[in-house]
Amino acid sequence: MSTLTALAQLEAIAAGRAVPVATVRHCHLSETPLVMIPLKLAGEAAAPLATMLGTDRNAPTLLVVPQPRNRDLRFGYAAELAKAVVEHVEAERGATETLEPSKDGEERFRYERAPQIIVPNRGSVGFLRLLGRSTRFRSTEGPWAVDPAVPMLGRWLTWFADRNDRPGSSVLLTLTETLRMHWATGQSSLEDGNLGALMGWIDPPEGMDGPSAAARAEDPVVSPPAGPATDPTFDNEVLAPAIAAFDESGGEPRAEERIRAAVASQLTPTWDLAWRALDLLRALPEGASVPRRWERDRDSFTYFHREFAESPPQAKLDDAVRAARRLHDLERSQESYEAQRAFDDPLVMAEQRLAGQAFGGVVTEAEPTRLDESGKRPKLRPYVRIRTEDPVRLDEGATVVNAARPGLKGKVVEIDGQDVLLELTGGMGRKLTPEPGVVPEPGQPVVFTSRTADSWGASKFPEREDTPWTHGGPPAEYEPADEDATEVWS
Amino acid sequence: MSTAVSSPAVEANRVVEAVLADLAKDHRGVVVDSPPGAGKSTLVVRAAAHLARAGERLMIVAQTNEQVDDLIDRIATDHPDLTIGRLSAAGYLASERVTAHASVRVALKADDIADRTIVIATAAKWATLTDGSWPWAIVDEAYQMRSDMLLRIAGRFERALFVGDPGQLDPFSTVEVERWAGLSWDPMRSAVSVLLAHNPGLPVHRLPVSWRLPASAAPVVSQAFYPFTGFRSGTGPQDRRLELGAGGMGTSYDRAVEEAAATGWALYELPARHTLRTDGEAVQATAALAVRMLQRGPVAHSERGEAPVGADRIAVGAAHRDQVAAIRLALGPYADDITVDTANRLQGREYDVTVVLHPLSGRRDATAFHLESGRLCVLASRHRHACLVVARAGIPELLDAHPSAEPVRLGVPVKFPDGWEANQAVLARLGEHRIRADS
Amino acid sequence: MIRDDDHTATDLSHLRGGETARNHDARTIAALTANPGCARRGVMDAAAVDKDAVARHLGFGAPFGQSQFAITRGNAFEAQVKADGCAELLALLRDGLGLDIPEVAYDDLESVGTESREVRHTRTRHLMARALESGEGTMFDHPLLRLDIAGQRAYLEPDVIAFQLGGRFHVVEVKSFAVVDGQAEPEQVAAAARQSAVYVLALRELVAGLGHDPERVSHEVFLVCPENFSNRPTATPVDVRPQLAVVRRQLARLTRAEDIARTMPDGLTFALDEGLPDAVRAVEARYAPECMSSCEMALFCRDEARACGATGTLGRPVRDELGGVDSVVTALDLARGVREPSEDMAETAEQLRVAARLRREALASAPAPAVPPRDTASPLVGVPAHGADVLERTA
Amino acid sequence: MSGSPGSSPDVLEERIAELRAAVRRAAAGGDRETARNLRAELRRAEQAWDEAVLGGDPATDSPAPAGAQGNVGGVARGLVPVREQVHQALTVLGVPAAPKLIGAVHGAFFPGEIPATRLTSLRRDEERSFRSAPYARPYYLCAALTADLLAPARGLLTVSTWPLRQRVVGPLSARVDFLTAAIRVAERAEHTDTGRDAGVQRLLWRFAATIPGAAGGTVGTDGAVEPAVVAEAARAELAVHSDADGRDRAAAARRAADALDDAALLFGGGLRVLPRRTGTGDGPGAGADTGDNTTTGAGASPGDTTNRRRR
Repeated sequence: MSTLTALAQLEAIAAGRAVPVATVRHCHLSETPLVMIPLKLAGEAAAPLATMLGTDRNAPTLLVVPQPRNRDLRFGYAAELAKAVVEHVEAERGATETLEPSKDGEERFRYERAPQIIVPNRGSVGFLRLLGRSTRFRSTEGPWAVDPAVPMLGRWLTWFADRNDRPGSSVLLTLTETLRMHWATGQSSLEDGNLGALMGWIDPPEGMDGPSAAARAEDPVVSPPAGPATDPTFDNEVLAPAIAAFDESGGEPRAEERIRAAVASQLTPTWDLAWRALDLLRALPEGASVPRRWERDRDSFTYFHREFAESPPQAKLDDAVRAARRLHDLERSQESYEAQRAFDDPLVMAEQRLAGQAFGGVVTEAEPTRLDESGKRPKLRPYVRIRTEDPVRLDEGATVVNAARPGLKGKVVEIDGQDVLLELTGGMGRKLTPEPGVVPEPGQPVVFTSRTADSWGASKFPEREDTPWTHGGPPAEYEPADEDATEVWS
Repeated sequence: MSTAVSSPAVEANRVVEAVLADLAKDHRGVVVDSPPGAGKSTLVVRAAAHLARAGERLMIVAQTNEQVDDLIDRIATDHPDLTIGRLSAAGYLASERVTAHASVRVALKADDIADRTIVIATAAKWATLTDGSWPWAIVDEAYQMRSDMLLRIAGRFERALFVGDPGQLDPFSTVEVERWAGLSWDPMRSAVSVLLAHNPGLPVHRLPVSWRLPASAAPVVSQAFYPFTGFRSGTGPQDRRLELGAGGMGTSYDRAVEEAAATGWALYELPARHTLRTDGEAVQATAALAVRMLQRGPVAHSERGEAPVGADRIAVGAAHRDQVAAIRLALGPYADDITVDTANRLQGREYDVTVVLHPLSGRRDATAFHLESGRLCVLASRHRHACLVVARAGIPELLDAHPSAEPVRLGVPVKFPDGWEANQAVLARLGEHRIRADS
Repeated sequence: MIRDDDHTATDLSHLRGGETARNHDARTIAALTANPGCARRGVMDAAAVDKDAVARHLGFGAPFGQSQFAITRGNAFEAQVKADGCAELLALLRDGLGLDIPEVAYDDLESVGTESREVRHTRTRHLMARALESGEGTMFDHPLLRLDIAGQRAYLEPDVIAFQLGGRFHVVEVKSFAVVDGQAEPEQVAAAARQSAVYVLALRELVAGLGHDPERVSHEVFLVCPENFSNRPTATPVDVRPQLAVVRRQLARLTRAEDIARTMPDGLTFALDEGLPDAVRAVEARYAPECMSSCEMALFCRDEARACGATGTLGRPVRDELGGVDSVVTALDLARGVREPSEDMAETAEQLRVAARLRREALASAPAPAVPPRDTASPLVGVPAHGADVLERTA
Repeated sequence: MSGSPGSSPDVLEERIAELRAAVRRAAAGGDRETARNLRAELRRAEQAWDEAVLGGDPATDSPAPAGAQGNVGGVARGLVPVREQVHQALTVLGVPAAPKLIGAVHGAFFPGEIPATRLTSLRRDEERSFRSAPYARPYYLCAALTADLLAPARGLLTVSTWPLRQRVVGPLSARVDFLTAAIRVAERAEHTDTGRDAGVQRLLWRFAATIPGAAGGTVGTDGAVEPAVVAEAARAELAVHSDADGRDRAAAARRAADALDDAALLFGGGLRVLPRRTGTGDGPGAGADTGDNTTTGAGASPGDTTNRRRR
C-alpha cells in the first residue's frame, strides 16, 4: 500500500468506477489459457464438488461429483479432471528450442510455450494445492488403485501451485490479484476479493456504476460466489435437497442431471466474468520484462515436464535444504520482479519517486564531455543537473540509474533544493566522449532511481545429504506408504 | 552459602565461568542469551581467547562488517598475541580499527589466512565458502541470523557457541510464505530457535546483569521484554548520574531534558493527532530534544568515571527509514555527529543518551510491524543514562483499540513477549515521566 | 439466556428495551475481544443486545450462515471423537501424551437429568472440586462454566472436554477443520485459540473460586482435528497465553461501555422499533473492513461510513497512508490543491499533491487502453439452458 | 401458483429460479415460515420440471424411506420391530450403549438396518408405555443411570431385565463397557465365524483402533483385524479397570434401589423433571452437593431450556 494507490482508490470513489494503477500488463497471458473454476464441499478440507473449465469461452466443460462423499465418484471426477489438465499441459508445449549448453556441457532445452491456468481467486489456488496434495501420492495398483491420471493430476497441480508462490510467475494466475495489480477500486481489499464486486467496479454493466454493480455482486442469490466455497443458502436450499434426491434415487441419471444444473447455475456467471476479465487484461500492452519472466516459467515447465517420468511426487514438506533454497529463490524473484515492474511502468516508478528513492525532472544543464582526471587515467564523468519537484530522499554519493535506460549509471553529487547534480559513471561507451544521444541534454525529461534491476547472484547451499546437525542432519528418504494410498479422502 | 544476594559482578561472572566450563564438555553447541548490554561482546572476546589458548582454531561469525570490525578491535586490543584473519568481500575497505593491529591480516580467500588462530567474517561471507572446517565457531548476534544462513555455514564448524539477544528484532524476509510455518527448520526462524528445536539438550545460559542499562531502565525493560527470564542492572541508582552543565530556559524541551537527566526517562508528549509517518512536529521535537540535550552540556558520572556527553554519545532512533531521513534533515549540521538510525540498525549499539520517536506516535491504526516488541525493545535499551521518547498523546487508547488477533500457526512457538503487552507495560512506565509540549 | 436474578451494578440490560438478551457463548465472548475500539459494538455487546436482530431490523442482515454440509461434518466428527467414552480421544492422549492406561474416567457433566444450568454448573463445580483435591477423574465432558461479562453472569456450555493430566487441567477442543501435514488455516486456529482461551479463563475462575491455584488449568490446550484428508483425529497442543491476555484485558474494558451508554439520549433503547436507527446512530462506530468477519452490524456500519465518505471504508492501510484525513472529499480536494489545508494537514496535503502530480504525469505518458466491447453473446446470470453445451457430460 | 405439470419447461425453469432465490432470501433473513412454504412450492416445481423435461415416472420417483443408501441387506425391513432390533443388538453387547454402536452391531450381525431417526424417540416411547401400563411388556428399553446423581445418562440405552449394577454407569464405566463390548463382539464373530464379513470387520476395526495392542500384527497382511487379538487386548486393559468400576457400580446400584421408585429406576430419577413432580427433586447425589449454591431445585423450572450451540 502506498499513498499513490490510496489516492487512486479515492479517485475511484469520486469517479464511480475503477481507475488504473498500471499502464502496462505485468503478467503474461497465454493465447489459450485454461480457465478453471473449482467448487468444493463446505466443511471438508478438499472434497471437490465441481469444476467448470476449458480453453474456449463458448464451450466450457463441467465436471461434477454428484455425491462428494462417495469415494468412487470422487476419484472418477479426479480422473476426468486429470485428463483435462494433462491434455492442456501437453497441448501447450510447442516446439523444443535447443539452447547453448550449460557451463558443464549439459544440453539445455526450452519449450516454446507453457501451459497457463486462470482461477478466480486465492482460495482457488489453496484448493488446487490441497487437491494436488490429496491426489499425488495415490497408488495406481494394489487394493486402493486409482486411475493413473489421478496422481499425475496431483503432481501437476502441485507444480502449478508452487509456481504461483513465485513473484512474477504467470503459469497460475488468480484474477482478483491480477486485476488489483492493474486497477484500484473504491472499496477495500477485502471486498475486492469478491471477483464479481471487483469486476463491477472495473467494468460495470450497462446502466450501472461501480458501487451499484459491486452491491449487486454482493448478493449471493443474484451473483454466486466465485468459489471455491459455495453460498450457504445455496447449499441448504438447492444443493442438499438435490444430493439427497440423488442418494434416494440410487444414482439415477436425472437426479444427477438436476445436481449438474444447480451447480452450473453457480458457475456460469463466474465463468463469464473470468473471460471478460481476461479481455480487459489482454487490452493492456504487455510490460517490457514480461517475456523475460515468462521465459523463466517456460524453463521451469520444461524441466518439470522432461523429468516427470523419472521423478517421485513432490515431498509433503520441504526438507531444510529445500526450504532454504526455495526461500532464497523466492526472495530473488521478488527483488527482480519489483525492480522490473518499476522500469516497465511509470506508474509503478512513481511509487519510488513519491518515496524519494527515485526522482524525475528536466535536465537544466549538462557537461557531456566532462573528464575526471584525478586518477592515473582520465575517466569520462559527465555532469547532469536536473530540476525536480519530487521529494528526493537520497544521500549524496548514492548510486542511481536511468529509468528509461538502466545501463546508464550515475552518482548523486549534490542536492540543492529542487536541483540534483549527477555525475554519470557508466553506460556511455568505452571512449572518452560519450556515444551520441546517451547523455541527457538540457530540456530532456529524465527519471533516475536508486533501485537497480540487477539481482544478486544465486547462493550456495549444502546438499540434502549434507544437512548439518544444527538442522537435524540429513532427512530420511521418502518411502511411499500404504497410508498415502489409502488415506480416506475426507 | 552466602546469605546476602551476591553482587552483580559475581553473579555475572559465575554465568560466564559456567559457559566457559561447558565449552570443555562434550556439547556440540552452547547457547548464551544476553539481554541488552549484558556483556555479550566481552563474553565473545573471552570465549575466543579461552578456546584459542586451549589450542583450538576457531571461526567467528558476526552479522555486519561493522560488528566484525568491532570484534577484531576488541580481541586484538585485549589479546595482541592471538593471530587474527579477517575474511572480507571484494569491495571492503579495512577500517582503521582493523589496520591498526599488527596481528590482523585481511584477505579475500580463506587460504590466505589459513595460519590464523582466529578467522572472523560476516555470515554472508562465510556462506560463500564451500570447504574448510574449524573445530569451533562463535556465532555472534545469533538471534538476528536467519536459520537458512546457519544452514549454509554450519558445515564449516564442528561445534559452536551461539551468543545473542532474544529480545531484539526477529530476522525477516521480503516474501510472505506460509509453507514452512511450524517446521522446526523453517528458514525464516532465527538460527537459535532452529538449533534448539533440533538439539533440545544443548545448554542455554543467560547473562543475568545488564551493565549498560541504568537502574532506572533495567527493571522496565526486563519486565516488558524478558518476562520469563529477567535480568538486573549492574549498577545501583546512585552509580549513574547525568548532570547538565548549562542552564535551561524553562521550555518543555528543557523540562524534558531535565526530567530525563534526573530520572533516566522522559516522555515528550505532543497533542493527539493522526499524522503521516514523517509527522513534521514529532520529527522536529525529536531533533530538537537531541540538540537541546547537547546544548545543556551533559556530563555523565558513572562507574567509569566522569565524562562529558558529546554528540557521538547521543543517538536518535525511529521505526522507519523515511523518519530517519526526515530527522537527519531536521538536525541539520548536528546530523554529522549524532547517530540517527532505525531500530534494525541500532541493534547491538550503545550510547549515553537516546531520543526515540515512538513507533506508534500519531498512528490511527497499529499494525504488527509497529507492535513488534523487538522494535521497541531495541529503541528503549540503547542508553547508559537516559532515554527520551517523543510521542503523540493517545497511544494507550490506540493499543486498547487494537487487541492482537493474529492468526495462529500450529507448531510455531508463541512469541514472548507479545508486542501489545510489552507496549502497554512500557507506556505505563513512561507515563510517570510525561512532559507535555508547549502549545 | 442471562438470568435476570444475576443483575449487578453495571447492568445495561435496560438498553435492550425489553428484547431478549443474546446468549453469550465462547464464540461471542471471543468476538468481544476482537473489538477494534468500537463504542457501538462495545455498548451493544455489554447490554447483550441481539445484534443480528438489530441489523436485520435495520435492513442490513448479516450474511452469516453455515452450510448444512459444514454443520453435519462438524457434528459427525465431534460425535466420532467422543463416541464410546471418548475412545478415540483416549487413544490420542495415550499415544501423544503418554496418558496412563488406568486414566480412563469419563464424566459427562451434562447428565444431570435436568436442563437447569444452575444444577449443571453445580455439578461441574462439585466434580472439579473433587478432582482438584483427590486427582479423581480424567475427562470431563460438557462442563458448564460461568464468566462475568461486563458485570453480568454468562453461562458457557462448551462442547469441550476438560482433561486432567498430572494434576493439571487442559482444555480439549474438537474442531472439524483439517490439519494437513501439520498445518491448518491460521484464521481458524486463531478463532479456536480465542474460544479456548475463554474456556481456560472460565475454568481458572472456577478453580480459583474453589480455593485452588488457577494455574492448575493449563494455558496449553489441545486442538483435536481431522488429520490430512481422513476422518482420523489428531491432537495438536496450542499455547493460548497471548489470547488469554487479550481476553482478560478486553473483558476488563467492557465495563467502560457503561460510561458510553450514559452519553446516549435518555430513554433511547435498542428495542426493535422505529427509534432503533436513532439509537444505533447515537453511539459512534469505528468501522473497518475487518468488521465484516466478526460483527453482525458490519453492513450497517459500512453503509453509514460510505454515506459520509469515510476513508476507513477502504481499509486501515489506506486510511493510514492518508495520515489524519478521514474524509474522501477532503483528501481529494487536498490532492487537487483546491482546498487550503489546515496546519495539521499540511504534510498530508503536500504528500497527496505530489502523488496526484506523479499519477497525472505517469498516466499522461501512457494513456489507458480502450476497454474492449462486451461480448454480448454470453448471458450474465440465470439458470443455464438445460441440455446446452454447458451440460455436456464428461464426468 | 404455477408449477403445475402442464407448464412448459422454460416457464418452469424461470419459476424454479425465482423460487430458489426467494427461498434463499427467506432463509438468510431468518423468516422460517415463508422459507418453509416456498420450499414446498419449489419441490413441486422441480418435480414438474423433471416430468416435463426428463419424462419422469412418478411411480418410481416417490421418495424412498429415510436412511436408504441402496437397500443394504435388502430383506424385510419392518418385519422386526425397531425395539426388537435394538434388543438383539444390546443383548450381543451386554452393556449400556449409544445408538450409533447399537446400529453398527445390528448391521454387522443381523439382517436389516435400524433407522437412525427411530432411535432418538425410542426411549421416550418406552417410558410412556411403562407409565401407562407398568410391566405390561416382557422388557423395556430404558436408560442407564449415572452413578452419582442417578440421572439418566445421556445417549445410552439399556435393557430393563439387566441387573441394576449393569445399568448404572460411573466414571470408569464408559471405558469398561467399551472394552466389554469389544470382547463380546469379537467372541461372537469367532463363534459365528463372521470375522471376515465387511460389517463385522468395520466394527472390529473401530474397537481395535483405540485399544492398545488390538491392531498389533494384523496390518500389512490383508489389513484384517483378528477377533481373537482384539478380545485378548481388550481383556488385558479391562483387567486394569474392572475392579474399581465394579465397586462404583455396586454401591450406586444399592443407593438407587433404596432411593428410586420403579419408573425412576428404569428411566432415571435424580433431578429429572417429570410432567408432575414426583418428589425426587433432590437425588442423593445432588443432596451431597449443595456447594455454595442453594438454588439447585429451583433451577429445574421447565422454562429454563437451553439453547445449545452446535457446530
